[in-house]
Amino acid sequence: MLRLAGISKRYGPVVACDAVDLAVHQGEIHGLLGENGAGKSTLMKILLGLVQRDAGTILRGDEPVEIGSPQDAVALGIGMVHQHFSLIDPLTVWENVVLGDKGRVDRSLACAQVEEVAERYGLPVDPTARVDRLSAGERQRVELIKCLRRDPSVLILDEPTSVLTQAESAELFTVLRRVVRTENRAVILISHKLAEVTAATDRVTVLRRGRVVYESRTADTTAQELAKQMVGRDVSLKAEAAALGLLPVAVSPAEVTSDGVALRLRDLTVRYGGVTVLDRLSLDVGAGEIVGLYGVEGNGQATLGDLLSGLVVPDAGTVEVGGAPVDLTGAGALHKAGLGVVPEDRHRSGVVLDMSVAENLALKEDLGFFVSRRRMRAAAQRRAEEFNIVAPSMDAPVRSLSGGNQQRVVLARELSANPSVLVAAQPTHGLDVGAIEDMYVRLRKVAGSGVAVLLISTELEEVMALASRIAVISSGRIVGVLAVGEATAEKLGMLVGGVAA
Amino acid sequence: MISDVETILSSGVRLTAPLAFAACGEYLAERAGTLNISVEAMMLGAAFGSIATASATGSATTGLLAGVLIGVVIGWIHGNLSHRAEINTFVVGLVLNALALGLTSYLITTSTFEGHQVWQVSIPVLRDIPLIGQPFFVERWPVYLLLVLIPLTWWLVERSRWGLELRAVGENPQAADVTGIRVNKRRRQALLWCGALAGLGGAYLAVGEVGSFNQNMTAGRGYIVIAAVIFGAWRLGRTLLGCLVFGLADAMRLALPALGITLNSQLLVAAPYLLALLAMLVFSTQHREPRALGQPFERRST
Amino acid sequence: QSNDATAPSTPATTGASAAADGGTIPAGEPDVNGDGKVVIGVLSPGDINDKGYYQSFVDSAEAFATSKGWTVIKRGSVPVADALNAARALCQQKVDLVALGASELKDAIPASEEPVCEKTAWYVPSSDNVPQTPKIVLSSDEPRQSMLAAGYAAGLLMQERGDTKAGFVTGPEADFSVLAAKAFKAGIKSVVPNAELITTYTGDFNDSAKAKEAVQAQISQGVKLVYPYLGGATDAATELANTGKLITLTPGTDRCASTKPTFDISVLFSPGDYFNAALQQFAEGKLAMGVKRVWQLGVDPYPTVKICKGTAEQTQKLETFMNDIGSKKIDVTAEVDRLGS
Amino acid sequence: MIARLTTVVGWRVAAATAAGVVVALALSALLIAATGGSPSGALEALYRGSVADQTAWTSTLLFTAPLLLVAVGACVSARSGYFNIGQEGQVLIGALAGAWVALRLAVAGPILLILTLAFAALAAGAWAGLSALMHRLRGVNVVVSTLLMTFLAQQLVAFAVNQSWFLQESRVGDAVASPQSNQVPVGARLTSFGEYPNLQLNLGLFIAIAAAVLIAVAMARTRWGFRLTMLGLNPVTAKHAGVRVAALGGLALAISGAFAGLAGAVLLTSPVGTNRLQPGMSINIGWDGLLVALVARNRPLLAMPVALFFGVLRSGGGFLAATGVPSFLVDVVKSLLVLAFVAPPVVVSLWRRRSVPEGVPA
Ligand SMILES: Nc1ncnc2c1ncn2[C@@H]1O[C@H](COP(=O)(O)OP(=O)(O)OP(=O)(O)O)[C@@H](O)[C@H]1O
Ligand SMILES: Nc1ncnc2c1ncn2[C@@H]1O[C@H](COP(=O)(O)OP(=O)(O)OP(=O)(O)O)[C@@H](O)[C@H]1O
Ligand SMILES: [Mg+2]
Ligand SMILES: [Mg+2]
Repeated sequence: MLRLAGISKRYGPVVACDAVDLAVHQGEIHGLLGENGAGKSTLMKILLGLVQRDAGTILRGDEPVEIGSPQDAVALGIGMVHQHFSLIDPLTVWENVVLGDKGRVDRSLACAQVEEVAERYGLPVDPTARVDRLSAGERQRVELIKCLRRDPSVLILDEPTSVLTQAESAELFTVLRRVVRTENRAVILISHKLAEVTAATDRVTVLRRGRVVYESRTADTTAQELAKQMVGRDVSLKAEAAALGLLPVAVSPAEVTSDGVALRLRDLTVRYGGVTVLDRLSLDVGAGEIVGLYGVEGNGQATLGDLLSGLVVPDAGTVEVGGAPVDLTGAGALHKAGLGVVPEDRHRSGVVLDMSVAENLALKEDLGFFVSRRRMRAAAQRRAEEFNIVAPSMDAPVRSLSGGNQQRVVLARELSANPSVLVAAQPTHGLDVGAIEDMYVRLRKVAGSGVAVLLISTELEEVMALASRIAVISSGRIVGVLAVGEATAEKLGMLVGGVAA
Repeated sequence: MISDVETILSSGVRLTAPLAFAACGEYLAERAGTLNISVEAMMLGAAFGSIATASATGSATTGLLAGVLIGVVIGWIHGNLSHRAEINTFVVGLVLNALALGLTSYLITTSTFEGHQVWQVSIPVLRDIPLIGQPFFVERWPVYLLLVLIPLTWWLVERSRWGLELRAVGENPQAADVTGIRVNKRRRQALLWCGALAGLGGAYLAVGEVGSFNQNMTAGRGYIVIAAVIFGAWRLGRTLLGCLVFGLADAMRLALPALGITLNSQLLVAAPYLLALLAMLVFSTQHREPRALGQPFERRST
Repeated sequence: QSNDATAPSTPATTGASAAADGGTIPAGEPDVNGDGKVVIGVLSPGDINDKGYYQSFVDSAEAFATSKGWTVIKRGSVPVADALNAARALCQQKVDLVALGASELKDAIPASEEPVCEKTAWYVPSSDNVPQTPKIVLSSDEPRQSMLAAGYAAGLLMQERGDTKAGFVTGPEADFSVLAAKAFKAGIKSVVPNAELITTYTGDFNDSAKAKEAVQAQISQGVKLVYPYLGGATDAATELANTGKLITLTPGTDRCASTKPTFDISVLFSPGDYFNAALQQFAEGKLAMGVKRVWQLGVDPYPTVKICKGTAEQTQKLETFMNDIGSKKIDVTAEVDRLGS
Repeated sequence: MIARLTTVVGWRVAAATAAGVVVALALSALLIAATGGSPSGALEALYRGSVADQTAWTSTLLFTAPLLLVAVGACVSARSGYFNIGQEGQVLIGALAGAWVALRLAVAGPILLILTLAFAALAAGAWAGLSALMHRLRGVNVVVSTLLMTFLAQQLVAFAVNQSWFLQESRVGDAVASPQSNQVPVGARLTSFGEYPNLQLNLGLFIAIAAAVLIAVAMARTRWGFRLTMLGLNPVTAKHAGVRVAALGGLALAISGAFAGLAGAVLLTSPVGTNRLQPGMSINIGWDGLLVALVARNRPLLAMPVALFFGVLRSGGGFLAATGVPSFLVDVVKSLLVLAFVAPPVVVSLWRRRSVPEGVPA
């Protein structure tokens, strides 16, 4: 058993964890819920020895322990599957798996262990493959294998399903069940998705602003209650249901004011080396319409997003905005043509973390030869008000903003150019409920004002809640387009799996 | 004809040896993500230190060891400045190179040192093999350390746990960090190894090859070593091949007049750098370069 | 001893007196600036610890100055581009005589006209085209003469041993080194007509490792004599030549007494020897500015060539050869062109 | 609160820097004393040679100009993320191109000077641009290629001054020609104001200061500077925002090369050198200029005092050498001082991160 008592951690003025108590028992899956910035990751990093706490005790059984480094954590039987940054691309699977061990490296032993663990948990993977050749799902398996091989008594998973298909997620939870039930380990599952948490966990703890605000057996609570505890107020499960990862209660699709096609993609093809990432992809989005592009990660969405952000030039195919073809080799051509993008990875291509809020809002603007800081700041102030951007000041670096506010900065910038088309790629990734709600409202409003919206998403609930038509992408091509009325989870699932509707 | 080839080969081996030592070190440091330009300082400092020590103790071997130690000290300083205090590694490298050149030149003008040279090994029977006998079996003994150090370096990088961690650190320091590897510590350790080997290379040049020290004795060999690692596309074998090519090219340049051929000397001096650039242009598609090469690591919030 | 000075028509500077053979002698020499002490400032473009050419210049200044109780400020490895500033800085140190170690530093000469250097005498070696000015004494020799004679001496030893192959190892391939090689070759050939000279340019006077490899390559080619016409790399290269029992020559200084390495022929054309003579005049208050002193092989004590352990006959032959050069019986330029290429 | 914190940090950095300088000087003094010299004499010589009188200032400012030019260029490339460390070679290329124009073009006075400077900047800019091109076409690491090309540049200049058809000085009679060019004509030299030994200000200094101010304003106030900063901080976002990444980065590299080339032309045409192209004429101005930029944290205005300080060390060092202390000592002192200036801010922040709450956003 692992118990945290009175753990506190401050980052300067920010209290990331405020006297947190948490008890995890063997043989249970413990859900850890909380909005962005609630302190979940910080807490786990403390458990893992990556961050040192300011106060509190960690007890293993009844013994207080010190965790000064990840090695200490491993020694105490704590293992973690990180969402980001934990596999090293050019290394092989087995090398990644043994990374962080001690003692000499034994390749055949390591391979055997990988195969053994893979076998035991049903996570097939080739131990000698290089990691950069693997799909997202396979990588996730490697992460799990890496963790499980160390035979941890406590296994922490930080948002493990965001990159998985539903089938893969289901598979993962089966594995976790086995881990908990038959091997008597403890699992901490961090998630935003209420559906997942209610379905998969035994106990659940909700953090809000660094404090534990709710703790219960999962069986004794409801999604509704958990949502309320996370957000701190009542949420109607109607409008925000999707945000919480529950299937929507039928929402009437926005009226399609189909006065012409605003965005027309034709035969877009992108190849990397021999791999065809986008395969003659064609899609139309009408003005005032939200089209959802749904599919499992790794099927070309990221490339399409990059293409529409001007980061990738297709090998073939055209993009038309408002009926006129756009020369995709020209820098910023899509932007000039009236296409706004909320990119999938905002830190990579959405904002410049070390530039100020005002500067980030002006990134795409034609500033004239001389840049007036004063005017830039004033403009930023107006937008911040309009889009509810909470920032210490317009001169604060975007790095200091919360994820939701960073995303608002991106959206504000893209919308202030009055685009005729808005591409939103995974616009709610990593956002908390409040921010998601806000994003949904804004996207609907944008569409309502006549802008064509292309919503690229891996969240079934999200596309079903927002889009009027849903196009399904698989292996880089559109395999079907359904009106939201005809779309069901089953149909979409089949399409995603490559089965024609 | 045979003897001409033999001459060039044997000269090439001697000119390659200091490069090869240092290249093993530089290769390892670069695999860990440090583009270490202070390798010149390590070689020069060690060359001076080895002669100064040999002169003081009367033993060339002690001098050689002192050279290694000086290389390690420079590696330690570099490591602490760039992978602890996080000062830009190129600045540190440039400053250390200037410091080593200044300090050794200063000290050589303010004191006098006696020359010393380590002994030569001449392996009976083998030395009589035509063509390769003289070049490979009649050498100053430290050359034979390469027989151990090259495989050892390879083993360290490719097979040892430490090397696995080094590679992880050179490719993706963030990931290595969350896995519990102390990124900057590994990089500092890699620099120590680099210092030891570059030091050995420099010391070999002084107490092995030449037997004395003169101002700026290494004359840019450290940069040649960097070129060799680049030429070798961050593979040990090809890096050493690069050293050999550069060493042999120099040997040819020095031997060709004796054979009645002259070539433009500036072009020949520039050749290693030109070859390294060409290698990068030609092989760039393979992208063998450690992905975090030259980038500092700092644990930071997203 | 002839003093082949060209007398320029320069007006005497205030406070300076006209010398008998033209030029002007700075007032108060040797304490030109009249501060009660004599300070000699030496600038050298090379490594002043090279145990050779550059060092000899500094060493002779030091030896002489010590004997007179003067001070010497020496600065080696002066970048050519820095020459002017270096000279000004010296003047500010209140030196009485600025001496340039080699003509590479000729760009320092304009400082002699500047107020900061007003009260200084200037000594400039000039083996090439340094223009004469009223404020400096030029001291020049003809490198071809020394190299021709060095070749001749080398030829004598080769003849004795029946060798025909010789080597010349030097640094960068520049005009002066090419010319030196050519004259050296001509000298050898005037004794051993079928001799062959292999010239290797290592690119660097001071890179010992490369110099050694060059010598090694020459040894393998059957060279029996090697001339390490080098700087800091001289000793390393010569030591290697010694192990092969090759005939060796010195680049500029008398090192017949040296035991490690050993030399068979000392070629003396070091600026230090000329400087020594000038210092002697300076001490006597007779060193005139605005004149050019040309040092003649076979006429003046320097430059000269010495066979360290030569037979009387060899010494005699060499002596005659040098005297013939001195008396212009041998036309050096023609000889070099005839035999050198 | 924040303001108070920064002043505390500022004080600590200042104190640490002062301590660093003291340590650097103490080490240097120790070295001098250990080798039988006089530390106080050396310090006095440094002072006298650099700022004690007008002559000293003249020589200090002569060195400052090219150092500042190189540093200003280095600021631009460092900002853009296309990190250039090949300035030493670019200085030489600039001098080579400048010498060629000055010695080969038969045009009158000021035009010749302008052409010399322009051509030097252009050639060195193109030289640095090659690194950008290699990066663009084949993904060649810019740091590596700029470093390697330095050595190519050195050989190129050595080649030029050894070929009589190219730039070697003309032969007088049958005297030997040295590996250097002729002196550039007076018309191609930068004017100086004031007479030696009084304060003499060379036009080069004004060019350098103008460049620093121009670049500072351009970086802080223009669209170009805004985009440059964006590019350096996040090239992907910059591309998304419509910046032509390769072009802007390539331009930054070329600009940085051009300033280094201009510095080379200043070395060639101002009295700091001998007005000749010589293989060693860059006298480490390129390396030092890069250090100036780094000490100045890539801010062109801050680079002015730092370049001045480096100029002081250079001219003081020359003077020191004239007192008989080998000038190599100055390189030692300079290296130690650079560390003393570069290290403290990082060390202080490191120390703060360890002791006070972790990870306060800077
Ligand atoms: N290294 C750091 N420096 C400064 N502040 C930090 C740091 N790491 C986290 N924080 C702050 O601490 C708070 C808690 O962050 P934490 O990452 O633990 O949240 P989280 O619950 O994991 O959120 P998410 O759902 O976005 O992953 C946030 O306000 C965050 O901005
Ligand atoms: N630069 C590349 N070189 C080789 N293959 C690539 C490259 N980029 C993407 N791929 C491959 O193309 C396929 C689709 O890539 P894409 O990035 O468009 O998918 P995605 O849906 O965004 O997935 P993810 O973000 O998880 O990579 C994947 O199999 C991926 O491995
Ligand atoms: Mg988190
Ligand atoms: Mg006096």
